Amino acid sequence: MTTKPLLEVEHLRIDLAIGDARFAAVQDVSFTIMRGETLGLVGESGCGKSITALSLIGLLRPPLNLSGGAVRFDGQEIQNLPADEMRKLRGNRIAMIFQEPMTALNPLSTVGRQIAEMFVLHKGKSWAEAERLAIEALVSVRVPAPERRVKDYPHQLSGGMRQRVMIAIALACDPDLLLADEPTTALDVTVQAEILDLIKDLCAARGTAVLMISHDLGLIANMCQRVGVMYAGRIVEERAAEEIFQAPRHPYTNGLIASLPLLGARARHGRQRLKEIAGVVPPVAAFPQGCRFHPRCYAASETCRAVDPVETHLPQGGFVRCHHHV
Amino acid sequence: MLSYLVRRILQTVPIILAVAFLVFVMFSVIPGTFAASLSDDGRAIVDVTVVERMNKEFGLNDPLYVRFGKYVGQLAQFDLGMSFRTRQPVTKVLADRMWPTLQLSFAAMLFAIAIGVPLGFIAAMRSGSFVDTISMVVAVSGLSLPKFWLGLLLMYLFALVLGWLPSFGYGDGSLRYLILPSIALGVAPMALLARTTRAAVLDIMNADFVRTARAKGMSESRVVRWHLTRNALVLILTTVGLQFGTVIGQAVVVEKLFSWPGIGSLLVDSVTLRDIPVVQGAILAIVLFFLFVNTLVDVLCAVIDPRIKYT
Amino acid sequence: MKFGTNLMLGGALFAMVIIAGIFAPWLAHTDPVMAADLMYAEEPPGSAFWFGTDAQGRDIYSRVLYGARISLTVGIVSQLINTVIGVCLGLSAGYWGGWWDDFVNGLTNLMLAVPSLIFALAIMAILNPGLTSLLIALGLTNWSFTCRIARASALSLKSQGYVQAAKVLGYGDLRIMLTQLLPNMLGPIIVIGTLGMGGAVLAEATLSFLGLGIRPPFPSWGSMLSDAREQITTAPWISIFPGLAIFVTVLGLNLLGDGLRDILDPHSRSRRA
Amino acid sequence: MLKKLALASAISALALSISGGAEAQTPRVGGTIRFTAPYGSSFANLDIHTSNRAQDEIYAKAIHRSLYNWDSEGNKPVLDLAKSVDISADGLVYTYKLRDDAFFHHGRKLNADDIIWTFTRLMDGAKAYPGARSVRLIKGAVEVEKGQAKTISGLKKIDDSTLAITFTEKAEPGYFFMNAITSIYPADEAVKESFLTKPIGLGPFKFVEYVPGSRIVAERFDKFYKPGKPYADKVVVLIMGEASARDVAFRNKEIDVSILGPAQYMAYKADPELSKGILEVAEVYTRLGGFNLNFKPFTDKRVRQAINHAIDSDLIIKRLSKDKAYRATGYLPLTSPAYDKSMKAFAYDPEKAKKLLAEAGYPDGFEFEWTATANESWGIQIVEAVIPMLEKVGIKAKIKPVEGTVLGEVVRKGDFQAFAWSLSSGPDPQQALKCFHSSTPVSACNYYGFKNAEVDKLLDEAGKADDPAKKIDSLKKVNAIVYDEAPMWFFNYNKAVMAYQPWIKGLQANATELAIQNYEDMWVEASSPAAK
Repeated sequence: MTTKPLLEVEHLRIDLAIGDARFAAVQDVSFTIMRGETLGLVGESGCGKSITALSLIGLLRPPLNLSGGAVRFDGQEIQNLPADEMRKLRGNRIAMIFQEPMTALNPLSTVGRQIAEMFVLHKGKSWAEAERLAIEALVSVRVPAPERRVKDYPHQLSGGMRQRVMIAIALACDPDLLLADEPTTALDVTVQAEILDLIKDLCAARGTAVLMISHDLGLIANMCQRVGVMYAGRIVEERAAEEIFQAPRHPYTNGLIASLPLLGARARHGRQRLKEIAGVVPPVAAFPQGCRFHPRCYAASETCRAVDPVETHLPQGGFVRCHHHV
Repeated sequence: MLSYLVRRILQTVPIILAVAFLVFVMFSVIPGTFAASLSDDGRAIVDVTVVERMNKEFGLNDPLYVRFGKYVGQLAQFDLGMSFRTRQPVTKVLADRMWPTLQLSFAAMLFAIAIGVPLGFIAAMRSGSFVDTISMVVAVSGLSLPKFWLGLLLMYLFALVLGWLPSFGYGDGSLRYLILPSIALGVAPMALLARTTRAAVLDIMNADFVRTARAKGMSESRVVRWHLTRNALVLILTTVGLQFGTVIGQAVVVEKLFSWPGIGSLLVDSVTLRDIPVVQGAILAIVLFFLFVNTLVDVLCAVIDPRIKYT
Repeated sequence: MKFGTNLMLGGALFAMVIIAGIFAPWLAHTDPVMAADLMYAEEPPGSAFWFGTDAQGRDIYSRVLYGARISLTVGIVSQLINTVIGVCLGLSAGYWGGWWDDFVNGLTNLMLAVPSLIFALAIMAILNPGLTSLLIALGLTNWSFTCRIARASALSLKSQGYVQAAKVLGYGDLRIMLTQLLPNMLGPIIVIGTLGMGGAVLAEATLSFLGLGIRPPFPSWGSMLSDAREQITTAPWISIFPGLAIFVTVLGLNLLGDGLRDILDPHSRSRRA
Repeated sequence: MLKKLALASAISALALSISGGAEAQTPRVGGTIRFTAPYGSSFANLDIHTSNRAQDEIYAKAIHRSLYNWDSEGNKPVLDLAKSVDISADGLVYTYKLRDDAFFHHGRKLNADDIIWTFTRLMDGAKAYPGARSVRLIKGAVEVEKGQAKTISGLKKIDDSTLAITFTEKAEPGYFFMNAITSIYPADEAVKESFLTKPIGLGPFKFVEYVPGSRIVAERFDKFYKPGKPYADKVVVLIMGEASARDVAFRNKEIDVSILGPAQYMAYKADPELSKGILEVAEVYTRLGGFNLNFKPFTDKRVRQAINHAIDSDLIIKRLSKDKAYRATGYLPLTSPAYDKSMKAFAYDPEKAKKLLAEAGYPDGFEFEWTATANESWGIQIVEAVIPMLEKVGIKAKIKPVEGTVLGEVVRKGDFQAFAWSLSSGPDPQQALKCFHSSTPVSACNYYGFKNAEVDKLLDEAGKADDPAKKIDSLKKVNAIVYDEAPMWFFNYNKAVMAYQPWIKGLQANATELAIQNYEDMWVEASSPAAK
């Protein structure tokens, strides 16, 4: 069953400009998403996940800019689309949810209006009609008493409610692709699960593909068919979700999984202490020579220090970017 | 809403009382008397009996607590006393001068808003460009000139050299006479507003909800219209409110320079001549005006910004 | 504007004024007060008198140099007074809260409600015109913004862990305020102080115009400019040079303040007013 | 010799400008006179009895008239509201025959009762009208002021147009009753509340409009008692306190006249066009540095003379005052009837000053504090130029800057070492010199604490003298003694300068205050922007 992928990203490069200098914040990132599929992007903060997502819909702001590679959406190259064309895609066919439900909504507008804007913008509805549709949208994201809620301002809602509103906005126009940038990070644990279920259910029902970005491996494992692990502006490993959790190939992936608090059976077996990966993600301007992970890697060798590893495609699909992949 | 308004108005009461007290104390210890001012031009030889009689008539010989009691008693009846100089109720003297000051300060603010806000907007939209640099240099320069000098230069340029506008005075109260003084008065708040607007717009442009708006597929102009303007407005309004205080204070200078018959020039004259009841009344009037404008601004902000609670 | 341009330009202009002030005795050609030679009154700028002479025949170049001392004194001292008042009131109000906070809040609102120029005008009239009076007048009337900022940051800082920790460790209130709170609010306060210095220099000129400025023997820019305003057609140089000096100084201080803000107080762009 | 020449030329210039003002031309009827009130940014109110400031008198001259008026050409007060006056043998009772063609603006004829009512009002003890000082000259006025009487006994109405006034002392009543503070009000109208917003007078123009802080407008009164006058349709008196702004407005032809300061005087003189419209007059103000005769070094006459010798007043007048002043040769000004042309100013002679100081016991000089206001003509700006000159003879002067009102107060209290001021020294020489009588308190006008038996005697003689020539003679002697005693640094007499537009005619060289003009004598040529 080889259908055309919904989104193809090839050799994406994002530059960060500091003064006259340019640094590649994201380099050589490639992945594909099929229709209805959920791809996870995982990694520590600062490794370039969010800006990768932003670059897909042309929302990078200086000093960042998309400087190389190709983004094909539904067979069409969109990285160089004129602003107008891009805008028509945004929200309509590719929607995005952000991390901070507190600030992502305009504090001075009612949530009803902020949802209604989508219908006015993309469906050419009148405001009155759009407001009615907004109530329906709120119903679909399981907000109680939607008729009342549409008149509320964001500060009157809880974090979970706001994120539901964000989802309602994002899915208002039945997009083909949803970019979800850490949609639950800022929420309480109990609310997290509800929101994730909501996203999962709604996207499944509409056949919407999802690019799920998170630093939370557990969440990714739950949601995604495939997972890409990012480190320092690169995807270091990309495979099907079950495989990657059972047998991580890249030392970084390994480290991430090892640092997960374990629940259930395995925890009882005795690995009580969490393992951490020593050190932090280097800043963009100071990416090291050779493999970018080598300063933190337990398996680093001379080669790692000198030579940048290339992608090694694995027989069962996916790839890993490591000289010493297991 | 109404209770919010009432609460805001009640909050100003202690301020007004404190100003009334402060003003009384300050101008009770001021050296020089009105009677002495009568001869300060060296023209008239003021005789001793007249001076004494005047001081007696104005109650200047009474002990301080008696004068204060009288002052408070009058204030309680909204009476500001009699002007030494005009021998008319201070309220009437002020009423005669209030309108020109209002005209001038509103015109100056209007100028400041009409030029400053768009300038700040443009600068923020083209942040980092040549336009941005130029408009901010203009803004900072506008803040760096003594007002009377600027006024004098304007007067020379537009009245004498170009002959476009009358140089001074109130005339028939028409717009022609209002333009130069309100520009002289409005340049500084204009500069401040341009800077505030630019900063506010820049802040908001980087706000998450603007990113959301873009992600929704909105064009930049829609983003500005639907999401940026109202949010920037709250910040701009607050600045405008506070700037009114400065403007009405600086009106003293501009009114004196342009012979504008407002409260400001009256205040300077009355300080010089030690017409104390008028000085006290004028300062109270200015403070009241400032509080009124700022209460208005607060209410407007509350209308625009639902986060401000009415209760 | 590129990052740092403000700071560099503003700093350079302000440094120029400081140098002029400090080295005035060496840079000046004549004594600014005593060297009044009526034989040379109102000479236009030339090789002998670089900026010309004033009505009393004094060298304007020398007077402008010495004037820098007065203006700097006015700017720096009055802002120091303002800052000390504002920080003391705001810090203690934010930290202690309660009735003291209410009181300080009321006082701040009062200061905001009376335009500072009018306040200063009244104080000058009471104290008689002069340098000391001016320092007092300008020093007592412009602390409300500093106070607000200090109060707000004290409020937000006092609930922070390290301050709580210091309390638990038994540090005295004063010690906590000085060692824990103060250093964390210095940035915005320095910025306000810098901008306020420019305001003070302008206020000096304005009060001179209203007849209540600094009086001789000090050659202040404000009084020079104000005294010469009638000669603006006949002998423009008498007003232009002190006017330019004021402009350059205030411009420098404003740019410097903006530049410092970008570094010291990067998150508060919208607090610019 | 040189000085004498300078003086002579000054006086002839004066004469020229006066005759220049009254050129024989056919006056044009119509148009608006756009006058300026330059002393501050407001008028007091519309009740001219309450204010003695020149600022208010400027507008009052359009609306009001007093018993006497100042004759600028004759340089003396003349009868205005009366046709003639008979003086009794003892010189104390004046019987006035009032004009029968003088009408108030509401149409009623002037009546002796109006004058009696006005003078009685001025003596209202509760009100402190500055005009009380003049009316006090009338017998029985003080009793009214003190509340002991309802009517002034010295005022007697003989019939509607005849009024007898009994004075308490021999003095020229013209000097007392020529100013606007004694303007005659209509007895019937002035008691009404509306009078304060719509004043009614006997003047050539009827009140039209008052915009507080901005202007007063008055229009021609057709029943004014001088036939054919006023010429102009309207007078607008614009308040313009700021000299730099006035300069622009004048050059921009928005105003018809402007009072000039030294800097502008020089500029206008140098301008080929503007210099054609300059009116100069030696005003009756003496600019001086007063000494406190109770302050140690100033107790010695030689010290005071030394200071007069140490200051190069001529240089200051020439360079700093830009020749907008006449060198003072004593207290009484050039235009005073008792001015003595033979008097010479103190010569600039630092050596002599040093010698005098040494004789007085101050070979190394001394220090003193000079209280002064910011004023370019007599205040701090002048003192600043004097200080280096005094320094050369060893005297160190320090300026104590104060505001105008404060100066008046400290000087009247004698709370100073030296002060700098401009004092009215005329037009009546007797009143001016009375300030040096030892019985005049410091708080009145003997600010210096001057005491001289000879002066007292001469002043008393002058007060009693019937013969004007003899009176003048005594006053000249007083002036000479005051000069020699030098209780002050005699600086200069003001040269008042008014710039006027070429279309303004009929200005008068008023030596008492140039800004006060009889508007009925002025007219506007067709070239004025406001000629319509």
